[in-house]
Amino acid sequence: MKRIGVFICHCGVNIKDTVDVEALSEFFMSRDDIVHAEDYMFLCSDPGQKIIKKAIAEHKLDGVVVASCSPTLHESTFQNAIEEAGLNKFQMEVANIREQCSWVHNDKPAGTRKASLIIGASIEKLKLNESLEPTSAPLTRRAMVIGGGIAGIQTALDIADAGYEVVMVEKKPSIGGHMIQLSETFPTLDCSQCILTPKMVQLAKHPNITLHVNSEVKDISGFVGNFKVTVERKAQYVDPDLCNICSDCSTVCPVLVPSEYDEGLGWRRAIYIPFPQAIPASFTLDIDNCLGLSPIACGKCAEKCEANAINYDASPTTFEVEVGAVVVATGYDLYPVENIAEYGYGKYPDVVTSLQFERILSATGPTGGVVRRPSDGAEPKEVVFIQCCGSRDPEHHLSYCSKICCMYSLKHAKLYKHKVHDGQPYIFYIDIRAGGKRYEEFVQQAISEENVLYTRGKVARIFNEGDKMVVFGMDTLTGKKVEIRADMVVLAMAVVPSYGSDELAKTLKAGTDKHGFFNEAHPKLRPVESLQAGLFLAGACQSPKDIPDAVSQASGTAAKVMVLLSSDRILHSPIIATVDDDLCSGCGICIGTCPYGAREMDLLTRVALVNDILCEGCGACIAACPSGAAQQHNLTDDQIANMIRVIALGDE
Amino acid sequence: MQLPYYPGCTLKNHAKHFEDSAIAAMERLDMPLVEMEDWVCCGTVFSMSSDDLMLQVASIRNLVRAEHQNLSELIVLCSMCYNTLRRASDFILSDPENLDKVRKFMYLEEKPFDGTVEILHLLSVLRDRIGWEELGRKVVRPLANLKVGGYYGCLLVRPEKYAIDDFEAPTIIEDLLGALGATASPYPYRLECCGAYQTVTNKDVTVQRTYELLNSARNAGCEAIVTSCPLCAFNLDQRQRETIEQFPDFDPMPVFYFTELMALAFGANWDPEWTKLHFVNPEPILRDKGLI
Amino acid sequence: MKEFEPKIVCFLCQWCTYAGADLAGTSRLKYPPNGVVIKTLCSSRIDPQHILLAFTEGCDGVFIGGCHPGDCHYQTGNYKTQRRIMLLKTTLEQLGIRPDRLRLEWISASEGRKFAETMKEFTAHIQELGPLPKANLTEE
Amino acid sequence: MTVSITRKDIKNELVDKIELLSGQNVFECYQCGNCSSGCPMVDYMDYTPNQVMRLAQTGAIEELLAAGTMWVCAACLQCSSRCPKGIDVAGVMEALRTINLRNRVGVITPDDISTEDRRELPPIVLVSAFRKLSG
Ligand SMILES: Cc1cc2nc3c(=O)[nH]c(=O)nc-3n(C[C@H](O)[C@H](O)[C@H](O)COP(=O)(O)OP(=O)(O)OC[C@H]3O[C@@H](n4cnc5c(N)ncnc54)[C@H](O)[C@@H]3O)c2cc1C
Ligand SMILES: Cc1cc2nc3c(=O)[nH]c(=O)nc-3n(C[C@H](O)[C@H](O)[C@H](O)COP(=O)(O)OP(=O)(O)OC[C@H]3O[C@@H](n4cnc5c(N)ncnc54)[C@H](O)[C@@H]3O)c2cc1C
Ligand code: SF4
Ligand code: SF4
Ligand code: SF4
Ligand code: SF4
Ligand code: SF4
Ligand code: SF4
Ligand code: SF4
Ligand code: SF4
Repeated sequence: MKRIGVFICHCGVNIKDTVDVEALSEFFMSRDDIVHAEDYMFLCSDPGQKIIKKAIAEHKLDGVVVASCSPTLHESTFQNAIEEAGLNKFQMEVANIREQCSWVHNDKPAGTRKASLIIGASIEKLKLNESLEPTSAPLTRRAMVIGGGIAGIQTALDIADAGYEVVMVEKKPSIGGHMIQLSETFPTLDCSQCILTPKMVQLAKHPNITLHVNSEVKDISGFVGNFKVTVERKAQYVDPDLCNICSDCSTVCPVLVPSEYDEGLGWRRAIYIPFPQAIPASFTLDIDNCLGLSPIACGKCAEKCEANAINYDASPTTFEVEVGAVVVATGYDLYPVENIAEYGYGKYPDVVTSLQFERILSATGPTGGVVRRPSDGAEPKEVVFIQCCGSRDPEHHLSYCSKICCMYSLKHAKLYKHKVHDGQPYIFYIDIRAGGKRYEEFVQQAISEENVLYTRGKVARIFNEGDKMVVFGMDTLTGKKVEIRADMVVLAMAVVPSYGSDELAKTLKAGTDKHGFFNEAHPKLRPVESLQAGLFLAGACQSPKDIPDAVSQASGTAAKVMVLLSSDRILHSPIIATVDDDLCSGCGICIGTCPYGAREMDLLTRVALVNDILCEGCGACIAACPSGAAQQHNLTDDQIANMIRVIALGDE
Repeated sequence: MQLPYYPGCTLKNHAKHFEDSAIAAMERLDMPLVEMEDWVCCGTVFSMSSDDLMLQVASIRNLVRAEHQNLSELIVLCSMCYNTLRRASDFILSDPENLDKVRKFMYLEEKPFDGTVEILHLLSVLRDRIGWEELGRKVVRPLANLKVGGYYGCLLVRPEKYAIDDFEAPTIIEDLLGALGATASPYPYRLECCGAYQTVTNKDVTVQRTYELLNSARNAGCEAIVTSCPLCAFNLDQRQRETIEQFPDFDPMPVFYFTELMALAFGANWDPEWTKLHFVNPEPILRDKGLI
Repeated sequence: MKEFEPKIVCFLCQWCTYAGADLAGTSRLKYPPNGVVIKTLCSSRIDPQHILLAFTEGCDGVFIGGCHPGDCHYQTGNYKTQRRIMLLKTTLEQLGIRPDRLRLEWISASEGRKFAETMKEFTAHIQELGPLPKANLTEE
Repeated sequence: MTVSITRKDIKNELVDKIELLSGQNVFECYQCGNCSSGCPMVDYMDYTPNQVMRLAQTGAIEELLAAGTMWVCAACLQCSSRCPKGIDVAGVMEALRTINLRNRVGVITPDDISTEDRRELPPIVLVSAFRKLSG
């Protein structure tokens, strides 16, 4: 049996006034199962701690109950004290007789009775406490970043700058994400490429970063600290080290493909570089559109390439990477615009998406930055921008607000006005969401100085009449229906999780919300971590975000990853679930209960397992276990039952 | 295969040409329409008030009788009948209490309402049972060179749940016209309301609608439009009388029931009686295209 | 005769309600001393068996405090608790124990006042119900 | 014009009646105006459909019952099919009509229709007009 000592604190008069501390120490001293009991003015003080340590030595105590203030205050103080006296820190229990007793009661006899129950229950718990050490596991000090948009780039650079290796996996032929497609960016209107390309180059040159483009994650095993990730890299058919981006190959390639970079407004060849500043700086052969990789079918490009960079025999490769942490930064895509039939996208070439309009505005775009509409190349004099296309429409489309479209629609209107001085931009909106630094000023300036006409109401339908787009809208502020004959219409399409990220989420066993955005561990306090230990999030994959938000989150994510990678081993609280193999029936109920995926079934023995590193100790599985096989270290069913008995017995 | 069909009140008088042409066309497709017995007016519009069961009774009465006649389906020509019958049926079936009340109320009918009759619009039957390609093969008199717009109006496509095609971008009428050999031009206003019963109390509004709608079709290159609703047909065709008076620039346009064009395409001859029921005489254009 | 002093076990999750109870203390709010606390990491640790045990061993009321929906430190622990408690209430009824002897409340770390008020109300309620008759339990 | 709104106006009995008849929650409306921008009759209405929804939220049903909007509505369901919140606005219009008609307000009778019209109008037109406008 444990040799238990009970120490009762007066906390000056804070406890003593309502709890008869002397009587209590006398009472516990008189109990058979207590070796020593005493009370003292301030147990947390140095002399107070000395008293405890001395008693441990003198009475050979191997368990201590400290009846004092809330454990949130001094639990660690007393744990340290008993550790110094040679005990395991789990051989100490704090009985909270201040916040939950003396401070909330006036009646001294009643307070004393309750304090004795609190201490009594703590004693029962302590009796069955095990000595535990934090669990730990070695760790691979390398991180993987999936997705090379601005968020992924920022995360990778920050982690790599801290001295850790980073492996970046990007599914497209170049990094850069959507930001590289943008013209100028709100709220400062600086050129997107001017601020992004230096970072892309930095990433490519960084000694700590390995970049895999045309690649996707296919599988993951292991857990925090030690993941094994399987990556599949598509054949590029061009050796990036040899290719000197002379573009001779694409000039001879007979195949034209709508350019992804230009959102289908321009063309590329089947052998191409997505955009001139692409990283890696290399051409890529798009096998899906190539006429056939042989001189019989075509073979023009290889014939032309003087650098001999083209290799038709290339094949996809699959490889495994070991990493300690994984960051998802797979960004977003736009909601399928065809879903909004009443706006006539696809039917009317001059109804374009917001990203297409970015390309039209961009100096590197299909029109060289001159605003021209797709149908006839004319300069549009009246442009209607429609906000909330697909967003905030739970009935037909998506219920959430896409957060960035208010701002970029205004930016579009502004940039358009800068380029077409006599042009008139109209914006249909329901609400203007401009809650960022300098955002409101950006909005007001555009309304008052550039005469962007904001109209509060949703557009019902777009017709074409001759070469005009007739926009039927509503001005809910005047209560009048408005009709605008525009030369062009720009749809602020909703932001959705990037296509394919649902599959990635399944592979990574990461949680997503009902719209498919990756779930953070806590919306306020753990916004960059996912629920899965070791899996982190950055950028628009978690929710629609603009660049400032994406970058802030990316750096926050990097910091969290660095915290993880900075230690040799990962430590984890030992207050976790356990399984008694003999009792476990293999029913598997615990597995479905665990929010962290910490439960698994040993298929051979049909006994449930607990992953010590993943388990957070919530106890949900234990309460769910029908056979009592699942228990929690230092909070077993027996411990709880014994505590209950103390309370149920009262002062009988 | 015979198709049991529900005509509705107007097909027996003002829209007789709708019925006659449908019968003629479907006979030629070997799917003759067989009129159900003992039908009554469906009420024409679905009542949206939750507590007004009385206004559903007319529709339900038809369905009970169809059930009693062992019909598992009813083919409807008129958009309004289609909409009203289907919604009434669903509305009553969706709530056991309503069902119970309606059954009690109709105790004189020979069987209680079970809701087993499927209500289908002829257009969807053409699409789903025959198919456009097959239909095209049956055409003996292609409507070549006829540029015609489909007019959907409201009730073929709204509410979404009862729409016979995509409620924002339907193609079913254009597909039919295409199969018949005509050139179908979708025009912007093809889903816009004609003003419906407002034609009684707000005649000028419907005249304005007719002007806008037909101009929209005209601007898209249509020489005529087709509809599947006698109310639309009234507003768009008969109301052209007032439209011409009020808008000197207005260029009248014939309005067909889709079945009239079907009948022609499948080889039936134009019945001069039909012409009498049109306000804008359709014969010149039909003659012009060599169809009569 | 001495007034009936109910015996109440309070299971509090350490992140929300336990902290809320501490706040009631630091704010010096007063409530009856009948409830004694057992701290768990999450309310989802509480096994219905424990609650039944509390009643069979002689408690007159059981209180469970957890984080508000959506605030659970462990994502969904409190939803699990809610479901279990709802089920248990029907079982209690079958056992002849009034389900209102068991109470579940969401009390956050900032709701010291709510904790104190809840304790007052619940204690008074149990006082009104009187001691849990042992006879009911032996039938089981 | 200033209107005074008190808590008694919000969700008053008439609002409840509208919600019951139409099966719609008027507070779902977030005033996007889509119902109005697609409404073919909006030019002839004194309150636009979104204003109808708004007035219902403020409890001003009396005002709506006295207004002409519901009589102009053609029940074309365009508003209902487009509403991003899935509100059956046409159903709300019908509820307003219903309340009025049950109070014998706005009811049309055969005498309101000229003999000429009565002869000329097809049954479908007359029946629907009477169904919608006489209860
Ligand atoms: C029209 C428009 C205008 C905008 N204008 C502005 C502006 O002016 N200012 C501003 O601050 N913000 C603007 N934004 C928002 C800005 O684009 C985003 O904030 C930013 O791009 C988010 O970066 P990201 O890295 O999170 O995502 P992304 O840019 O989408 O990058 C994600 C990357 O991950 C890759 N990826 C996706 N799935 C996988 C996978 N399974 N495996 C590997 N790789 C994958 C993608 O290929 C891509 O490279 C605008 C957005 C739009 C639509
Ligand atoms: C009415 C209201 C309601 C809100 N509700 C919500 C909500 O529901 N959800 C939500 O997410 N957010 C909410 N917020 C926002 C939330 O309060 C802030 O996001 C959050 O507090 C910001 O934290 P902070 O640490 O940046 O700043 P603060 O909370 O302001 O902390 C700054 C600290 O720095 C100290 N300090 C200041 N100057 C000095 C100095 N010179 N030297 C040393 N110390 C200094 C201050 O004393 C203070 O302790 C709300 C805000 C308000 C005003
Ligand atoms: S020709 Fe060869 S070196 Fe030049 S861009 Fe093409 S692949 Fe690269
Ligand atoms: S082989 Fe393919 S990529 Fe090369 S030139 Fe021919 S089509 Fe283009
Ligand atoms: S950010 Fe603005 S435009 Fe985009 S969904 Fe939200 S409110 Fe609509
Ligand atoms: S100032 Fe505050 S309340 Fe007003 S719009 Fe901005 S964030 Fe909203
Ligand atoms: S205690 Fe919680 S986290 Fe641990 S295995 Fe059980 S359910 Fe999972
Ligand atoms: S719930 Fe209990 S018995 Fe069932 S598998 Fe898990 S540990 Fe074993
Ligand atoms: S469309 Fe719906 S949400 Fe929008 S204003 Fe009309 S009723 Fe309200
Ligand atoms: S149903 Fe009435 S309110 Fe709605 S769009 Fe049609 S006419 Fe307008």
